[in-house]
Formats: sequence, C-alpha cells, structure tokens
Amino acid sequence: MGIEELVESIGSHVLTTTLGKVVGWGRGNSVWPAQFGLACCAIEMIATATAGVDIARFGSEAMRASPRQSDLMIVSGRVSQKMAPILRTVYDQMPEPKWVISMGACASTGGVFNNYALLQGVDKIVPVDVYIPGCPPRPEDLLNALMILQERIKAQGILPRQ
Amino acid sequence: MSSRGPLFAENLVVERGISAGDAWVTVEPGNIRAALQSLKDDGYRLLVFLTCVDHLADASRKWPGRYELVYQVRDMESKDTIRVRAFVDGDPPRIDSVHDLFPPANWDERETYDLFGVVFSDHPELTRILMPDDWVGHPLRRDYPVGGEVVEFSEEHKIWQTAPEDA
Amino acid sequence: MSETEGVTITKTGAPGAFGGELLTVNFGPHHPSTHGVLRLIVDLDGEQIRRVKPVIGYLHTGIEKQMEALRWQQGVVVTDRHDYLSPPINNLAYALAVERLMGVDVPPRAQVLRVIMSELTRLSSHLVWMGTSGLELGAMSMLMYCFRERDTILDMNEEISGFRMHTSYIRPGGVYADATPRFLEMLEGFIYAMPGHIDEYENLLTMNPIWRSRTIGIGRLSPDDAKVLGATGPMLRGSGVDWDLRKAVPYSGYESYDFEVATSDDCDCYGRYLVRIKEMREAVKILRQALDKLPDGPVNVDDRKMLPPPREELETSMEAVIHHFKLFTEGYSVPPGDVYVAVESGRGENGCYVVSDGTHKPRRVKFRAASFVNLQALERMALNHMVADMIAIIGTADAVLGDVDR
Amino acid sequence: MNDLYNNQVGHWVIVVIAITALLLVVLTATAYTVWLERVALGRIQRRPGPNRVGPFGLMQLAADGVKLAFKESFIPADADKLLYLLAPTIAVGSAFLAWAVIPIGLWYNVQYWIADINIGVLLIFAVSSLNVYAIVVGGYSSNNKYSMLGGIRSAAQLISYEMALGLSLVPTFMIVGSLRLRDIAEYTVHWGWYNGAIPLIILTPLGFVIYLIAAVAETNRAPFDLPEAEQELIGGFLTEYSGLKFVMYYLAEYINMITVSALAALLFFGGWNLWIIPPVFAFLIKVILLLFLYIWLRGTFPRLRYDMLMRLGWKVLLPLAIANVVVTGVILVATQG
Amino acid sequence: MSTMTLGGSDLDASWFLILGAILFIIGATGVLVRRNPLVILICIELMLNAVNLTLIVFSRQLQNLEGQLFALMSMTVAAAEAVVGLAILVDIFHVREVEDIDELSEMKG
Amino acid sequence: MADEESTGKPEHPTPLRRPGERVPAKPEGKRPGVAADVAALAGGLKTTLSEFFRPVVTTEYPEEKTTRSERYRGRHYLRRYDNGLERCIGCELCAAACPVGCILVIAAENTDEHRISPGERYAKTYEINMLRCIFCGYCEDACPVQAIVLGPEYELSDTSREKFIYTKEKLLEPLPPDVEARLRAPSSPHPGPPPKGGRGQADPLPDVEREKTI
Amino acid sequence: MAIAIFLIAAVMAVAGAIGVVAFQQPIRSVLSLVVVMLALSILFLLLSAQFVFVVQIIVYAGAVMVLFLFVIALFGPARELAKTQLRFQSWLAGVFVFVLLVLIWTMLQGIQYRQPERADLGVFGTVQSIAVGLFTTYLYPFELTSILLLVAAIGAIYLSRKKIDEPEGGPVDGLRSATGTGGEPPPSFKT
Repeated sequence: MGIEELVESIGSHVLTTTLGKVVGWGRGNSVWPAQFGLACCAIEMIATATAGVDIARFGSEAMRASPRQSDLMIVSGRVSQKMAPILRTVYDQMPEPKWVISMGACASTGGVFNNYALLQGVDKIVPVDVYIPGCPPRPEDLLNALMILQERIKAQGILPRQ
Repeated sequence: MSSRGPLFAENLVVERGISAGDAWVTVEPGNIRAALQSLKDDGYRLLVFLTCVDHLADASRKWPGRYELVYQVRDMESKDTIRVRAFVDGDPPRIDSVHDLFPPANWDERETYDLFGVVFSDHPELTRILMPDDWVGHPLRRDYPVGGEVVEFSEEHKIWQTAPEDA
Repeated sequence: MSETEGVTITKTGAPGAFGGELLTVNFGPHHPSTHGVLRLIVDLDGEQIRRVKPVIGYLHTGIEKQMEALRWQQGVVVTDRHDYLSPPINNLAYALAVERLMGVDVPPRAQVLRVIMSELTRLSSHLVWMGTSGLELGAMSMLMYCFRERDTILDMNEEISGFRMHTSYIRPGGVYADATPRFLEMLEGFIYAMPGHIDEYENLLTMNPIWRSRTIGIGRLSPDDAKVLGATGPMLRGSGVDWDLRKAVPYSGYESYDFEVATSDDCDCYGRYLVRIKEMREAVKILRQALDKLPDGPVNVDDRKMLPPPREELETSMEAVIHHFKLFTEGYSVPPGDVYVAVESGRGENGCYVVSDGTHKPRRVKFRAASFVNLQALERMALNHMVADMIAIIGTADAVLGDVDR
Repeated sequence: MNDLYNNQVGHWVIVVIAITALLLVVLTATAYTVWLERVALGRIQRRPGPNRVGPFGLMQLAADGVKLAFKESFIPADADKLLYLLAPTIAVGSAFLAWAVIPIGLWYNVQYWIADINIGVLLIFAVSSLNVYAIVVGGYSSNNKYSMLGGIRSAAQLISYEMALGLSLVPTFMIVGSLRLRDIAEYTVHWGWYNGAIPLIILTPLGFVIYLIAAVAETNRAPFDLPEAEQELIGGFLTEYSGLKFVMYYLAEYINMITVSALAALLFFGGWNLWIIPPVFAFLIKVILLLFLYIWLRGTFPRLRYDMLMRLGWKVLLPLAIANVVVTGVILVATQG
Repeated sequence: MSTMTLGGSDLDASWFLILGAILFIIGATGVLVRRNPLVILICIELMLNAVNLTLIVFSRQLQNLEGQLFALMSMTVAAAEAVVGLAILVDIFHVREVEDIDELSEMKG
Repeated sequence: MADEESTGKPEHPTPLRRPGERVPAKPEGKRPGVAADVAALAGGLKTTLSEFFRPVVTTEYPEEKTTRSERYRGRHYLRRYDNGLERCIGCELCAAACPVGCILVIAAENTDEHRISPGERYAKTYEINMLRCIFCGYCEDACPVQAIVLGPEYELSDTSREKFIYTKEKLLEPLPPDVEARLRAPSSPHPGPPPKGGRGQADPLPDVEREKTI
Repeated sequence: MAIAIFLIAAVMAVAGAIGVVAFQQPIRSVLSLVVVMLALSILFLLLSAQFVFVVQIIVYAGAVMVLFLFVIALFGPARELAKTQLRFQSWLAGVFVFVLLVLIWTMLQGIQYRQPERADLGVFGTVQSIAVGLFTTYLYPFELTSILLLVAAIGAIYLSRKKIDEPEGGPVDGLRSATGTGGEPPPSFKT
C-alpha cells in the first residue's frame, strides 16, 4: 500500500490532526538549542541553563555543539558584519524543522549600537520566530520566549513552516 | 613628572605638559622610535596602549597634524607613566612601527591601521584586524559616518537621535 | 564540510617532528572551545601546536565610534557593554576619566559604593570565568554552582540599580542612586555565605588530580614574558608579578583597604586559577571592610552643571528646571584635554583614554582592553602544547571577546 | 551449550518471546536511564531537571524521541552513504547483542536468560568490541575532520581500556571457576558458620575499581567522554549525525551503560541476591545505584586529556590489573592448595 | 562420512571444507588482482581465516582439541603479521603515497 | 594597502618560543601522593553528593516568579493624573535623553475643548520601539513630570517586529496596582532613584527567601 | 536447524569475501572482512569451538581489523587506479581459481575421514578444556607464540617510533620556514 493510499484510507485529517498533534507535542517539548552565544546575552543564556531558572525543565538543556542535532538557534548578542555570514552558514547546517530566537536588543535591532559595525537585526539574514527585547533580557524572559515558541511549534504540528 | 632619562638629553621632545594629571611629551613622528627606545631603556617597559586621535575639524586648539598618535608607556617599578604624542598628516598617514620595541604594539598598530588607516612602516602583518578584510574605509576617522539605520516607528519621521550631526 | 564548525584542515607541506606533515587547522569563529567568537588558526604537528594565530573582530561593535556619537552622560550605557562581564568596572574607568577632566571629586559614600560594586563585579566576573572554564574542561557542576552565586550578585545589582547585568550604576559625578537597605542586607548575607561557596569550588577543583594535571605546567608564561607581552591582571599575577592597579595606582580610595595582591609563582594555568580564587577571597574581604566603613552623606557631586537637580527642586525652582532641560537636551561639556585612567578589572588593566575637544560629546574614547593585550600572549602560551590544552589556556586567559573586539 | 541448538520447538518459541520482551524492557530502561541522568544530574546541581512534560518529566524522552524521529534526515555531502547509514546500526546492534547472555533473576531460583552459555562474559566483551566499528566508521564516513578525529580517538580509547576491563575480571573468574554469569552471581562461600552468597567485591575490591574506571571509559562517559568532548571536537564522531541516526548512537551509549552496570551488579555484587529483598528488585536496585554512580562521576569530575587517558589506561590500570591477577592467583593457590 | 552430527542434521565436514576452500581461493585471487598493499594484507588475512576454518572443522570431526589450539596459534601469528605489516606500510606511507604494490619494488624511498 | 609594507619581514613578531624550546616540564616536587589524590577525588564526590541532598534553588518560572526590585527597569508606562489627564506634556526630553533614539514624541497644542494634559502641549504621538530599547532608564530620569516610568514587567517577547512598536495607547495602560500605589505614596514619589543622600529610605523589605538569595 | 545456520553463515562469508576483493575503497574491504569473520565465528560456534569463537571476535574482528581501519582512516581513502592493474593478471587469476576449485573438488570426492577420538562433546571446546590443552601439552608452543607477539610488538613500535634523534630545535625551525615565521626572536625578547 502506497503512502497515498494510506493517507486515503485513514483520512488526511488524521495526519494533520492526530499525528500533527503528536509531532507538534514532541517537537515543542524537545527544543534543543544550538550554542550560538555572541556577547552579553550569551552569558544570560548560559544563566538560563543553570540552576537559577533551569531551562532543563522544558527539556531544552541539551545545548548541542553541533548544529546538526539542534532545533533552535538562539542568537544571543550582537551580530557584527563579520559574523553575519557565519551565522547564516550555521543556520543552513541545521536540519529542518528549525527555529530562531533573537535574544536581546542587539540581535533584534542592533540596540544602542546603531552604527556601521553591526547588523541591524538578525532577521535580515535568518527568519526569526520570537524576538526578546531587553539588554540583556532576564533568563525568565528567554524561558517566556521559549514558551511562546513552543506554542507556535505545537500549533504548527507536522506541517512545514510558513 | 620626573624629567629623567635620556629622552630629554637627546632633545627629542618638541613639547611637554600635563593634562589632567597625566604627563605627556610630543615628539616628531620621525623620532618616535628613538623616543620610545630611550624611554624603554629608561625603564618604561610596558606599553599600556597605542592609539590615534583624529583631530579633523577640532576647534579647541591649533593642532600640528590631523592624526595624533598616542603612546602610553609605564614604568612598573616606579609606577610612572608618560604619554608620547606624535602628529602625522597625509593620506595615508605614516609612522614607524614599534612592534619590536613593545610586542603588545603589534595588535594595537593593526587596530589603528584598521580603524584610522595609519600605516605603520615595517609592521610585519599590517592587515585589518577588527573589520572584515574586504571592508572599505577606516571607521574611526571623523569623516566616516557612524552608519546604522533609522529607528523603526509606526509612522515616518525624520528625527534620528543617535546620528551625529558633525560626524 | 562546514567551514563554521569547524574546521578546515590544510596540509602545509612542511614536515613535522612526528614524520607527518604540519596541518593548519582553523577553529571557529563559532566553536565551543574558543570562549566566544574567537577564531584560531593553528598549525598542528600531530597533536602539538606549532603556531596559533588568533583572528578577532567577529564581535566588533563599533563601541568607540558610538561613544563619539553620544553625549558624555549617555556614553555610560555603552561602557557597560564592551567588557560585558564587568560593567560597573567599565563604568568606573569612564567615570573617573570624565571626573578627572572635569576636575571634580565624588563624595566618600559614593567612593565606597563604587568599591562595593567593583568588587561584586570582580566576583561575578571570576565566577563566570570559573564556571565556563570548568565546563570547558568537563567539570559541568562548576558552571551551575558558580552561576548560582553569580545570580545572587546580579540580584543585588538589580536591587541597587534596577538591572541585572548592564547596571550603568557608576556615572560621572557619582553613582546612579544610593544603596537601599535591602541591598545592604543582601550584601551582608552574601559576605557571610560566599567564603563557604569558595571552599566548595576549591573542594571540587583545587586538589583534584584531574584538574591539576590539566592545568599545572600548561600554558606557562614566565614573569619576564608576561611583562614583555604587556599582560595584566591575573595573567600577570599568575606569573608571580606583584602588580595590581588597586595597590600600584590606587583609585576610589582603594589605598584605605586592607587586602593582599594575589600572586602565584606557578606561572601556568593552575597559577592563574589560584590567583582568581585568592582574588575572590580578597574581594569578599574588601566588601566586608567597605560595608563596615560605609559613611553617610551624598552619593553625587553637588554640581548642577553636571548632574540633574533633585526632583523636588523641579517643582519649586525655575533655575533647576532650566538646568534639567539643558542637561538632558545637550548635556554638559567637558574642558578640552585628554586623560587616561586605568582600573583593575577581573581581567587586568581596564583603561579608558578620553579626549575632549570642549564640546558636549567626546572627541575620542579609547578603551584599553585587558583581554585584547592578554590574548596576544596566547601564541606564546600555547606553543608546543597539545590541542586539548588550548582550551585550558584560552580559558585561563579569560579573554572576553566583547572587550577584545569592542 | 547444546541446549541452544536442540530442535525442540518450544524452546525456540520461548527464546523468541524472551528476545522481544527483552528488547522492549531494555529500550524502556534506556529511556528512563536518560531521564534518570537528566534528573539526577540536575539534583546534583540543585535544579530539578526535566519536570514539565508529563508527571515528573517522565514523558520528556517520548517528546525527544518523537522530535528526533520527525527531524530531517540528513546525509552530508560527499559522505560514504552506505557506511554512514551502517555505522549507527552497528552501534545499536552490538549494544543489544550483549543482553543475550545477561541473566536476570526474576524470583527466587527463577532466572531468565536468552542464552546461558558457558562463556557469557567473554561474549559480552566480544560484541562490545564491535562498538569500535560503529565509532570509527561513523567518524570516517561523515567526511568531516572532527568526526574522524573523534572516531579515531574513541576507537583507540576503547581498545586500550578493553584490556584493563578484561583483566580486571580475571580474578573473579579465578575465584568462581566459571565464565557463566549465573554461576558468578550465585557464588557462595562456606566460611565457618557462614554459608551463602557473597558479593565478590569483598574478595576483589581492586578488580571492581579497575572495572569501574575501565567501564566508564569503555562507554565513553564523563570524565572519559573524549569521543564527544564537545568543547574540543564539537560532537566527535557524532558531529554530522542527526535525527534517527543520532538517536541510535545515543541509545547505544545508554544501553552500554546499563549493560556494564548490570554486569558489575552480577560480577561484583551478587546479582539478584540481596538479603531478603526479592531478586528482581534487588537486581534493579543494584543496577540503578551503579547507574547513579556513573552520573555522580559525570557531575563531579573534569574531563581528562587524551594522552592522560591513554597513560592512565596503559600505565596504571593495566599493570594494576595484572598485579591483581597474579596476587589473586597466589592467594588462591595458597589457600586451596 | 561418519561422525559430524550437529544437532542431528546431516551436515558433514565437506561442507565446511568447501566453504574454506572457496574463501581461500577468493583471498588468493585478491592478492593476485589487487594492487593496493593494504588490500593485499587484508586478503592474506582472509586466507588465514579460511585455513582456521578447516582447522576447526577437522578438530570437530576428529574430536581432537589440537585443531582448535592450532587455530588459536595461527590467530596469534596472524595478529603479529598484521601488526608488523601495517607498521611497515605506515612507515612507507609517511614517505610517499603508495597506490600500487609494484612501486615498492623500487629500492628507493 | 598594507601589502607593500609587509614584504620580506617575519610574519609574526610577537615573541615566540626560542628555537628548540620545548614544552616546559611539569614542576617537580609539588605532586601530592596517591592518597592525597584519592582524598581529593573523594572530597569532590562528597561535595556533589551533599549538594544532591539539598533542596533545589530553581525558580519554577512560569508558575512562580521572583519579586522585582523597586528600581527594576522593565516595560515603560505613561502615567495619568488622578483626574484622567495625561501627565506627558510633549517636551521630548525623554527622546533627547535616550541614547538609543527609540522614543518618538510628536507634540501638539492643547486646546480648552480638547484637553489631554494639564500643560500647554501634549504628546500627539508617543511611541517606543521596545525592541531597540536597552532599558537604561534615562527617559525616566529626564522626564520633568514623571510621566514615563519603567515598570516591573519584563516578559515582553513577541513574534514579530511590528508588535514591539508600543504606541501611546499601549503605553498608557494602567500600571500594575502595587507599583501605582507605591508611586502615589507620599513617602516615595518616584520609583527610580530615591532622594540623594539618605541611607534610611524606609521601604518595607519584601520577604526574600534566604536560601535563594544568599 | 544447523544446516540453516550453516547456509546463512556460509553465504555471508562468501559474500563478504567477494566484497573484500571487489570493493574499490579499502575501508569497505576491511568491513567486508569483518563480515566474513563474524560469519566464520558463527560456524566456529556450530563446531563446538566456543573459545575460538570468542577469540575470533575479540582478537580478529575487535583488534586486528580495527588496526586496519585505523591505518585507512589515518591515511585517507586512497583509491586504486585502474590503470595500474595488469591486463592479463585478472585473466590469470581466473585460471588459478578454476584450477584450484577443480583440484579441491576432486580431492573431496569419496574422502574418508579418520576415526574420531571420542571426546566428551559436553566439554569439548570449552574454555577449561582449551586451557588444559594450552597449559599442559602445548605449553611450549604457547610460550613461543607469546614471544612472537612480543617481537612483533617491539618491531611495530620500532617502525612507527617518533624520530627523536634530531638536532636540537630542528622541528621548530622546520616549522618556521614552512609557515613563514622564520628568523630570530626580536631583540626585545631578550630580557
């Protein structure tokens, strides 16, 4: 029985609802971030992983060094013009599905450094799912963003991202 | 300031003074190596930093040259510090490298080259250090715009607070 | 494959000592072992490092240019962000420089508060260093323990200044605001608890044979080399040179505190580790003394040209309103001149060279970054060591890339 | 030996059912070992660990599994595709194979095993030595220098510590006089008034210490986790693996961890014999405590450097293990004539 | 054809011997055909394995342990051979890339 | 530009090891004995085990939250007077003080029939780009009428850039009641810096969990 | 049952053996040989040679072949060039195979095996029986093998040793010339 027949027989709504829910639940509750610490926010990102608020409660403590095993890129800190192409390469190396959180004012817009050296917003080179304002945001803020992202992922289910 | 050592004996000093408690001397740019060598012989063995100041359109006084190179040296025994200045002009401005007298000057000179375009003669590896290799211009010169973007608001506006009016 | 992950390896064609060829390996700039966005080009002979070439600039933020675009008092928020592990110390260097140019002296209470914030910052900076270095060498619990105490310090930062990391607490002319009673109470408790925590870190690392064998004899830097290379801070003191700006060129009343300069004759990574541990203990000692001697009085200079008037005056005095408007629209101007002020941060000499042309914006602000100079010694320290030791060496050099690249 | 190959159909049915059950049990146990590690490591660091997905975070592993299963399966360009896919399979296969000979005491005098063969321990070594292929081939086929360096290092590490691991157990075999795991677990002594089972750790404590260290190294766990020392080599041989293939390696690592813990429980702690506690629980308690020991070590110690690791294996553990064998032999000869 | 009773089946020693012969021949062919010195070493190992199989078969057939003991010895020898052979190859590879075993007949490095 | 200067010179002049110099040997004589090593390892294990049996220090974030300091610089609010008039008088001092330039104020004249604020002018447009804001609190310091204050809220993450441009309507939302009450209290007129010089600003201490703070 | 096991193992072994010869990349040849060895080890188990079965896996598959793998991984995937194959070599090999096969076939026709020695199959091939054999009757050859191993180990170490008898400073200087970091250290360094 081919995959089309399978879909026919169990009905496409099952794929998009039941299976979609399960997959969305799995993906949402197991978001492994890639280490992409750049500056001040990176320290707060590390702090998020430590005992203070403990991102492990959300199942996201597995900060893999290799982008191949990551689902989420937390761009934490200022992205310089020199760093931008590298950031893009790392993003490209992550397998689908993948998400991006832009942490802090510098990553999102450049913040106070409205000048020649910084990329004014990481969303110019990678699609950003959640922005966190703050310079740097509190660790709780990152968790809040992660929860917003989890809702998004769960709603997205198995469908490809828009 | 103690006017000790051979620096003053050799008449390298053009001008000297104290600014906000810091002793400084000015030397001819051609003599910079000799001046720093004599200071080093005198015990000022630590080059604290080396940088450049761009005096373009600076009305506060009459400057001998557009680019002022600043060398801060310190004697770690007597805890004296002294600032050596040299004024250069031209495009690109040139001065002798002191990386072999003071090893930390190596990166400092590269940085000054990168950000100000000051060429240090005989520097072994005078390439950009902070900016990408293919960058055009020297960002810390006063005539280089700060850059950046207009802050987003919901409506168009012309006010842009952080843009410097006179660069 | 990936350039980013890693690593491109090319054969140089030159013979190495082990019969193979030398390999040029490129680590970074986004690589977990490089303590931030540092890129290293390493010539390897087998596992031995023959040459290291750090490539920096991946975090170049244009901070010095930004300072020129901002007014004197606005610049404080930018100084927070170059060495992002010790914002108040950066503030202090800048504030001292501006005050020297302006020719003002801050009141004694402000001085003591500045010392308290500096030492808290030194502690938190060392804690971050120890946590991340521990993690890099595989001691993952160290990260958790160190960041736990760091969180306490950040809570205190928040209590006194309203923000965790980038406090902008120390400003030209004084400090942002007086300490609250709750802050002093938290500080009291912290001073009481911290020595026990330091003991705990030492239990985990100091005598641990694995830690010792990974650090002792690794990354040696003789006292002469350290001086010639311009190293400062724990890098210099870890090589046995007794040099601390707090003792050598005292500022903010450091001369009136009783503390020892931590040095170690080991001249290696272990020595630098010991120096930092000792400095943490000394910092607690200074905090104790500062808290005991905290005098009453104002925390800002009484100069309406430099600092805004108290809020209650705005309602009564027209003159105060005018000062207020003038200060926030065009700021104050600083007399022409230049000054260099250096303070001792967790990483070494954190200097600020300020040139004023008499206007309300600085002509030039140069930050003398300790990490920038210390990083140059990496080449010397890493030579002939194994690749795996590079982590320990970079770790104990404690280069903050934001400070290096500015 | 011959009982394995008799042609009674009933035997084969039992074996097939047993294999299926064992697969399920080991898989579940692996999942919860991962959970145990994350929680215990968290507690060592004064944080709760996963606790938001399901009660006590018990569903965390299910979420991870679902996510990884639906992750894009990625094969690096220029990789040797056949070998790249083969390597994780070897890892999981060899890890599961070891469970063929590990007996589990279910109830008093009721043990369970798939193959109660005479050379049980040796078979475990044999199949675990195949793990090297998974690592080297995985590293080689990824076409990434990190992976390859990680793979080669790891293989050298496995081979080095296999020697110490094997030799550390020889005193046990000498004392018991059998390689059958059931015999070792049920080893009894008759010392004066005492008649009964005795954990062999009392007789060869040094053997246990060497076994423990070597086993940690064999399973690539901290502080010997150089093959995937993330701070040095990104993810070692795992760098290029993603999705299900990564899961397989991950699974293999934890199965191996349980295997060596179970083996230690059988060899040194009397297996399922523990006072009046029912055998199956006694066995579980011992295995869980040993697993905790692993996690505890990981939470405490820094990582060794590669050359130190080799030095420890060859210059410390191996001589010690040999000396242990010799001394045990001398004592045995002296006491038993 | 007397004694090989393996679980009651009529598998006899010839089956094993033929398998051993086939493996040996394939190995020998490899040595002749392949040019890469490493692969040639591997093929030699294959031949040794085939020989071991016959040793074990005869040991079982004759119910005499000597065959197994000899197989163990031959494994040891094979291991020693592999180690030394590889060490030599590595030494040569350090000097130059060898793609053809015939290159090694030249007496220069 | 620099190429012609860099020919014919050694590539890197910082002091390298002298030719032939090897890795220095590990210092002798400082090595503790095996017993000390084992004791140190055991000490480490004991430390981690003792931590294992102590309670966790984690804040279970979305369910429980730590209290923010009174000076905390979080989300901005525009305040009103009790009679409903806006405090902001459109003086643009906040925009001028902002180091980031993330505040946009466009003022308009008040008229008697259309009175928004007590002064002559009011802010027709008042926008803050929250994504660019660095929460330095300069706007609060600059405001002469305490119209803009930084409240204690920090969970501001959102999914698109446009949502971060906080318009006047959004900023004029009522402050959290406790903060508003504190601001109205005669003893503490301002959530920012208290009047200079006094040590004993008698603010009630929120009870802090000792274990966590220290 | 035994026939089924034999046939599976035999097919695996032959396929692996063909793989050894046929694969172009050495690493695949090595892995094919591992397959052969595992298949053979199953046959050993079938033939009551338990100990040899385990040794086959541990020593051969687990150690010797890993060594090959190491060398290949270290020196990269050197492929054979087709042109280096001699034209009539494969032809000759074919003849050789054919001749050998015919030879063995004829030899196996009507073969009579010697009468077995009637060992107890319950303990035949166990570790204990092997140990008794090795440490009593065959102690001398056993010790000789260990000497052989020692010699091989020493030889291997000698061949792959680090060349330490170099002039002082040689490698560093060699490196400098390679990477352009030549020359004396700067004068400032002579503190």
